[in-house]
Amino acid sequence: GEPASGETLVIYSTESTMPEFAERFQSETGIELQVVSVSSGQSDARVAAEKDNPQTDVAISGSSPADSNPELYRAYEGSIDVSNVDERWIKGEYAIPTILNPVIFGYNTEVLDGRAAPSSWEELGDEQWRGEVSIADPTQSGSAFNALAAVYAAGGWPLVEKFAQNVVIAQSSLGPIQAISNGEAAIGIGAEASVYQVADGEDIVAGYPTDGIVVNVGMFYLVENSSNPESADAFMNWMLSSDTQTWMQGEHKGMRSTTTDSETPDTLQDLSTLDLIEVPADVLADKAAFLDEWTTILTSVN
Amino acid sequence: MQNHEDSSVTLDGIQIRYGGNVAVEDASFTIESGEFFTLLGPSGCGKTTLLRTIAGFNRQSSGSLRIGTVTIDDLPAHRRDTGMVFQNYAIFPHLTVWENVAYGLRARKISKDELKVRVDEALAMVDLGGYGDRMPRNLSGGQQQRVVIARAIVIRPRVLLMDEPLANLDAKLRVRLRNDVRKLQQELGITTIYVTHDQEEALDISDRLAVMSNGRVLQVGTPEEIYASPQHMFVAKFVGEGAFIPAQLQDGGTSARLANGVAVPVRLPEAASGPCHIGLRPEELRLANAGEDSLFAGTVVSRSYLGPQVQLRVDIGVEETLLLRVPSAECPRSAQPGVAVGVVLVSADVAVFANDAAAEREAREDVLV
Amino acid sequence: MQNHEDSSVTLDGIQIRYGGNVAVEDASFTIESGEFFTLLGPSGCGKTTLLRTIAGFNRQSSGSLRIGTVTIDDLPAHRRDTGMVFQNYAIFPHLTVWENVAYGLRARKISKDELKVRVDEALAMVDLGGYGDRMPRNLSGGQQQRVVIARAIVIRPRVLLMDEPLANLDAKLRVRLRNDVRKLQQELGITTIYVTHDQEEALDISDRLAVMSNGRVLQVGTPEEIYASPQHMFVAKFVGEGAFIPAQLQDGGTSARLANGVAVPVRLPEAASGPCHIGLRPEELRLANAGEDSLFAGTVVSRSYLGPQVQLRVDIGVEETLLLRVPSAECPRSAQPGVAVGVVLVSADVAVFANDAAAEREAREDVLV
Amino acid sequence: MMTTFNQHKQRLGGVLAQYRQGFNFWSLMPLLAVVLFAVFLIYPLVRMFTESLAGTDSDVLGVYVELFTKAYYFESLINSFLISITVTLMAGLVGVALSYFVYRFNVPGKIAIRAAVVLTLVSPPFIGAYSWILLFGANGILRKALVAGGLDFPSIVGVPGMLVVLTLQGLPFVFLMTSSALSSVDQSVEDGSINLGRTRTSTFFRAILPQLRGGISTGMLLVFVTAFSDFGTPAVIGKNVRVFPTLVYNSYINEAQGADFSQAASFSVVLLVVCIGALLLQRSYAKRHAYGVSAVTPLAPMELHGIKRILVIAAVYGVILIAVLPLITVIVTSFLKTEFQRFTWNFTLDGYTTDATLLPALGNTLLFTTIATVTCTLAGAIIGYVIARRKTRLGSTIDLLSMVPYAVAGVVFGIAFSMGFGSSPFFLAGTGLILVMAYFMRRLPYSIRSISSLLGQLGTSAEEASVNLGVPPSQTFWRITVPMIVPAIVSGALLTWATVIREFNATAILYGSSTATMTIQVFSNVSYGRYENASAMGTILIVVSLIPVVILMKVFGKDDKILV
Ligand SMILES: Nc1ncnc2c1ncn2[C@@H]1O[C@H](COP(=O)(O)OP(=O)(O)OP(=O)(O)O)[C@@H](O)[C@H]1O
Ligand SMILES: Nc1ncnc2c1ncn2[C@@H]1O[C@H](COP(=O)(O)OP(=O)(O)OP(=O)(O)O)[C@@H](O)[C@H]1O
Ligand SMILES: [Mg+2]
Ligand SMILES: [Mg+2]
Repeated sequence: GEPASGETLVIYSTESTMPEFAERFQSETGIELQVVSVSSGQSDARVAAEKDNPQTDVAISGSSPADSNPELYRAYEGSIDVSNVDERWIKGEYAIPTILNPVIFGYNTEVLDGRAAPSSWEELGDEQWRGEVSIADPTQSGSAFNALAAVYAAGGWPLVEKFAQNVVIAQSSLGPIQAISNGEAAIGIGAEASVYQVADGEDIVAGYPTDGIVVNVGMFYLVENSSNPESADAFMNWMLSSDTQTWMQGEHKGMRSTTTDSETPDTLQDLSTLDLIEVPADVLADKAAFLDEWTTILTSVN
Repeated sequence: MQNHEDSSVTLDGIQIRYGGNVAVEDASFTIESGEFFTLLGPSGCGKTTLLRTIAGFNRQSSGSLRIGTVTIDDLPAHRRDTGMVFQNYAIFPHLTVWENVAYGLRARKISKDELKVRVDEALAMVDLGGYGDRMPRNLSGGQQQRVVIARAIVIRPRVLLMDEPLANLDAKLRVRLRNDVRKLQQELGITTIYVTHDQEEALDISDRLAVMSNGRVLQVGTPEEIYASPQHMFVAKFVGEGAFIPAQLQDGGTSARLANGVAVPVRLPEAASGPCHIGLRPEELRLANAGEDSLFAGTVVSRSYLGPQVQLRVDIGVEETLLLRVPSAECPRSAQPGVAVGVVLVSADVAVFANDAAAEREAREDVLV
Repeated sequence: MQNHEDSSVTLDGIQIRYGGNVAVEDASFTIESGEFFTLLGPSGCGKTTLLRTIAGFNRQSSGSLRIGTVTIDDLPAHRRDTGMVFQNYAIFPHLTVWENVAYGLRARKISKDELKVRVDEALAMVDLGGYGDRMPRNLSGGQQQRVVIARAIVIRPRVLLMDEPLANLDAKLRVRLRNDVRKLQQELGITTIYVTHDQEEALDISDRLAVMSNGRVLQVGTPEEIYASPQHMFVAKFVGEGAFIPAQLQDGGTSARLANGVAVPVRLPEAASGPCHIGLRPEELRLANAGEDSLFAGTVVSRSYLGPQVQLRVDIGVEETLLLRVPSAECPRSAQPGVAVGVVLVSADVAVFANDAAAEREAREDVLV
Repeated sequence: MMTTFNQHKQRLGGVLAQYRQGFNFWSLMPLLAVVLFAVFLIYPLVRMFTESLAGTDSDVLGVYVELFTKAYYFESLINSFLISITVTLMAGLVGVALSYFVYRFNVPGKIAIRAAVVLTLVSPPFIGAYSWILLFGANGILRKALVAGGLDFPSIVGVPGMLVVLTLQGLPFVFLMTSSALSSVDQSVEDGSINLGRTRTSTFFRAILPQLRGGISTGMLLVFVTAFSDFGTPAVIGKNVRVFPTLVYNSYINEAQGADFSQAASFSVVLLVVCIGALLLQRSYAKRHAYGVSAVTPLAPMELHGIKRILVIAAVYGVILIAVLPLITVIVTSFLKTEFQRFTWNFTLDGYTTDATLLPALGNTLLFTTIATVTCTLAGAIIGYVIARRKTRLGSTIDLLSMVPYAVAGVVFGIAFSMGFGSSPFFLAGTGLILVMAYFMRRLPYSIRSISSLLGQLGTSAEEASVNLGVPPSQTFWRITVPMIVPAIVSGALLTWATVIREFNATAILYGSSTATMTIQVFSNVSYGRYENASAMGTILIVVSLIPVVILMKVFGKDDKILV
């Protein structure tokens, strides 16, 4: 059937701003969007656990869940219009690239207390930051994983080892940002948008590493056998529309569009000026082994 | 309402077990309609167990129970029409005194007016006329006990069962309440089975009593029969005081020789011989006057003043000391510990008990905790 | 270790209050070194309060306490060196029998060897030699009570305080244990203050006793003095049995006239007149033989069998019935309720008590709950 | 011949009578109780266990081996042990002291103190965690004040914070258990000890405290289990310390694992084994120190004077203040505006108005909590009654089963229920039903035990008296038994209500799109830095949990015992 106003759509979302999208979506289409705030891992776990009786229509995840469990998701081909999406971000037939989030770091100038702010991953390996770099658990958080991958790309295992000596592992993706916000850490690693949620430009400042930035692509997935496939499609098309993407970039500093036809405000450094890199191929080849090595290093250094 | 014509209670070979243990063994006797019958015995002898079985809370493992001519073995507890007074605090803590008493009547179909009349009447009987509105926690122990009695009698049960109803009260109050209970029972003419371990109370209050030990009913009889003609040494010891001395029957069972050589005349229905015990109650003995001939010669070992009487223990060179009670006015000042005295046997002959080793052992254990 | 030479206890004008209520009023007496002294009185009269004050758990509101010649008013409880036997539950449930007894000694600096000797000795004294390893929950009530006694005496206190130590035990056991307690106290020669509401126990066991009512000490004396020469009707009533009958003094106080017109000779130290009560104890009365002259003529109202004696109540047309105790062997079968009998006064004169309205009321309330 | 025939007839009659009495509501109950436990407890746990063995690894025990060989995992297990044991000891120490002081001394405002203790039981621990960050974190208001005053006070974030929060969370368990143990100590024991020459202090340690061991150890067991299994608190205030429950939770939601839950299940089994081990230890300890005594005269309150009194009051109110400080913080900050995820000193009601999830979450919380409380209370009363009164062969089985949930951590409950009921054949994932079921099973043992132990204390004589007066057993139950246990039922229900309302660990795993509860939303608000919303919702949570307490106080008068 057609998407109907009055229907209720469910999304497992990792985006803290999703409730505002939901509000906007409902006012424009009359379809209610229920947001369940979860992490990528939770989202994957739930979709898997609910496979016989899906509870959600759309899921956001940063961990490519359809690679290992394609049967849980529905290919978007044919139902979603991705013609305006920049080719660079398209990865397979399940993941719908919707939001871009470069993984950077923020720092608290008060805590820096006069010390020069770091400008690269390389510098984060410097001894002076011992115990002052907050990062989420790379085994749990997509952005932390991407940051770690960037560190690895910048300096290989030797740099990872030095980096490991400096970090404090926070217990959630937003933990590092909150840690710099409340002064618990000097430097916090996280997605650009989350850094800008606390960065007031005075005490808290966003920093862009010059030796490689991995972009978190906010991948949306359609869940197989969900109750409202039509509304889900409508929602995704709405999300990718230039209107929505323009509004998103204007409203939420740091949330960047994957599309080519939306307006980007000039308050942010242009994406093209950033030194974007891909997650190194050897990391992608065996993610588990990479993380294993990381946890081994981490346990050995503290 | 009930058939009060025949509310006798008959126990026929009742045995009661708890798991593997026999708590009551082969109890057979009949309590007459309107009789005040007491179960007397030391702690743990099975009194409560027997009473609870009659009330229907335990089931006998064998034997049969009748009220009147009707067998009640299969009648559930709430239809046995027995009123039970529990030893302890079976008062309903959440109901007023009045409601406690009315409780049993409400389960019966009775008009409001009659209910009120009967509850008030029952409260008046136990002297609690003005206490209807009180909560039980605001009553003294004696008052609580009376509420429980009123609650049991107000339903006019065929049989009233009372389990040591006065055990937790102080001595003066106990005596007063036992007279009240007895008077009430006589007024109502209700068959009553009363449990106690207080021998004086049992003798005072009962028409007949059964003395129990270790689950067995040793003797059933009137207070006089039990006190004056005990069939077992245990009964004699438990129901009264005195000295129980090992002896040897001689002369075809007409006298018994003690360890000190003294021969005492005994009453025995038929000729017998061998070892035995004789029982000497205090009232069978008195101090010899100066120069008077006496059966026993001994030494006072203790003297204690009990008010109307002075109690003396006299060592006559056997296992046990003789126990004497001398009216205080007549007791010579000279009879002090260490002084030699003569003791006269007042009665013509004394009670004698066969030596039953097993019974002995049990009896001793029972009495001496 | 302690100065046992003078362990007398002196109470000097002791008053004890709970908030606004006076629980003990102006208690002044001395308990001699080594004496067995009993506080006797009905429930709530202040016995426990007084004992606890001596032990140091309450503080008197006025007056002073001495042990020997030393004033102990400001000595905290744990340094008073009194051993207390509590009525109930004061056993330490988490310690073995042996550890219960050792508990007080461990607080003192004593060698391991001496500790062991003294604890074993104390356990032996109370016949619990083999019970050291048991937990209290595995003991009978009587055994628990003996543990508590052993625990108190093992520290060799200067004064032993016992608060109704036998109240919850059954009659037979109570008698046996009270003899044990008395023997132990005499062996140790320890000053002992004993609380009870059982008059027979008090008379039996004490060197001297104090009878209390409503916080006041009415009379202090030997058992004989208390029983035979009570100074207050309350004491007479509480300590013994009998009939207390309103009468009118006449002939300058040599006799008293009852409501039925009979005049009874009374003993009174000095001339007096006016309304009074006379007290007639059972042992002052006997049934008249056939044809014998008797002071009272009356009707039997109740007869009950108490074993050695038969108890009769005889209505002689006054407020109270006379109480008679007739040796069972001598009691005529004919003396049944409803039968007319004569009652002879055995003693030459009888006790007489002034009418003190207030005292009367209190006394009645106390005795009749 | 005749007699044997009669005996046969009698025996047969007896059997028939028992059979006739045997098949009714009450004899069905034990069976039903066992079924209840089998379905809602044993089945999900067993399913979780089988799942743990059904890993994709060739070696089925691989995950278990990995846990003990890989330092990354093993260290978190050790960390959790160290933290939980420290917390258990601290809560034990503070809880016993607090409880004894309040019970024994003339401390003013005892009702308020008890209410405060219950209140701390009500608020989810991570609310406390983030309040502590606000107060004593690197930027904390109070810490900054102290630092400004020249006191170098380290940030509380990290291990100290976890210890404080978990200790405060465990405090009420020890407090309540100790209070009830104290009420069965007789005054004469203390007098006896003093009379034998012991000082008051020596008396406390040698005569009173030993008798409290059973109760205290029960309280400490509960502290240990919650501390060992809480992942909300470390998530908020943990910082760099890996603890085992976080590992369990993360392994469940691990991105790298895909739909393979064998690791989560294995870790849960380990968590379960540790907690059951603690339970068994505690049981055998408590059994050895159960004295079956009850107080005839309970310990009398003691009047302290002067400096001693001031010190005791200061200690008690100091602890209480620390315990409620997070709650006060939550309430105050709920009216403060946040900018860039930091509180400012500007008043606002935004916290209450800008969160669209507030009303649905409130509705869910009230609905689930009410249903769980009512069913749990009813079933608990009935099963408790059956255990205490109807001696059935299943009694000991039920008794044993009802013990298990004490040791099943919230996370484990969540994972087991999700595996047992989430997918086929039940398809309850994310529904309100699965939440209510989990709440029900978690709290049931508490209800059962409070009723069965009360009935054990009361004895059967009142009920027998009623039957004896001609009232059949079924009516006796309603007219005598129920009224006597109503106070216990009510205060049990209160505790169930309060603890279900704050449930987080199981809920986090089981909730779905339309069944998020207040605690979930508070947590998500805290995680996303929407602090004003978090505080506002926390405030509402506190108020809602208090409502029944207030009603009860009104109905039952100011008897402070109702809170225990
Ligand atoms: N529920 C029970 N289970 C097992 N044994 C029991 C039970 N109740 C009583 N007994 C045992 O049965 C025996 C008789 O007990 P019962 O209660 O009838 O004694 P009693 O004569 O009433 O004693 P008391 O004077 O102390 O009340 C005792 O040995 C007792 O231990
Ligand atoms: N803690 C207390 N607070 C207030 N009043 C008390 C307290 N203890 C006892 N009383 C009152 O003081 C009076 C004396 O009590 P006490 O316990 O000394 O009596 P008793 O003679 O020992 O009685 P019993 O034989 O019942 O033990 C009673 O009226 C009692 O109600
Ligand atoms: Mg009994
Ligand atoms: Mg007392």
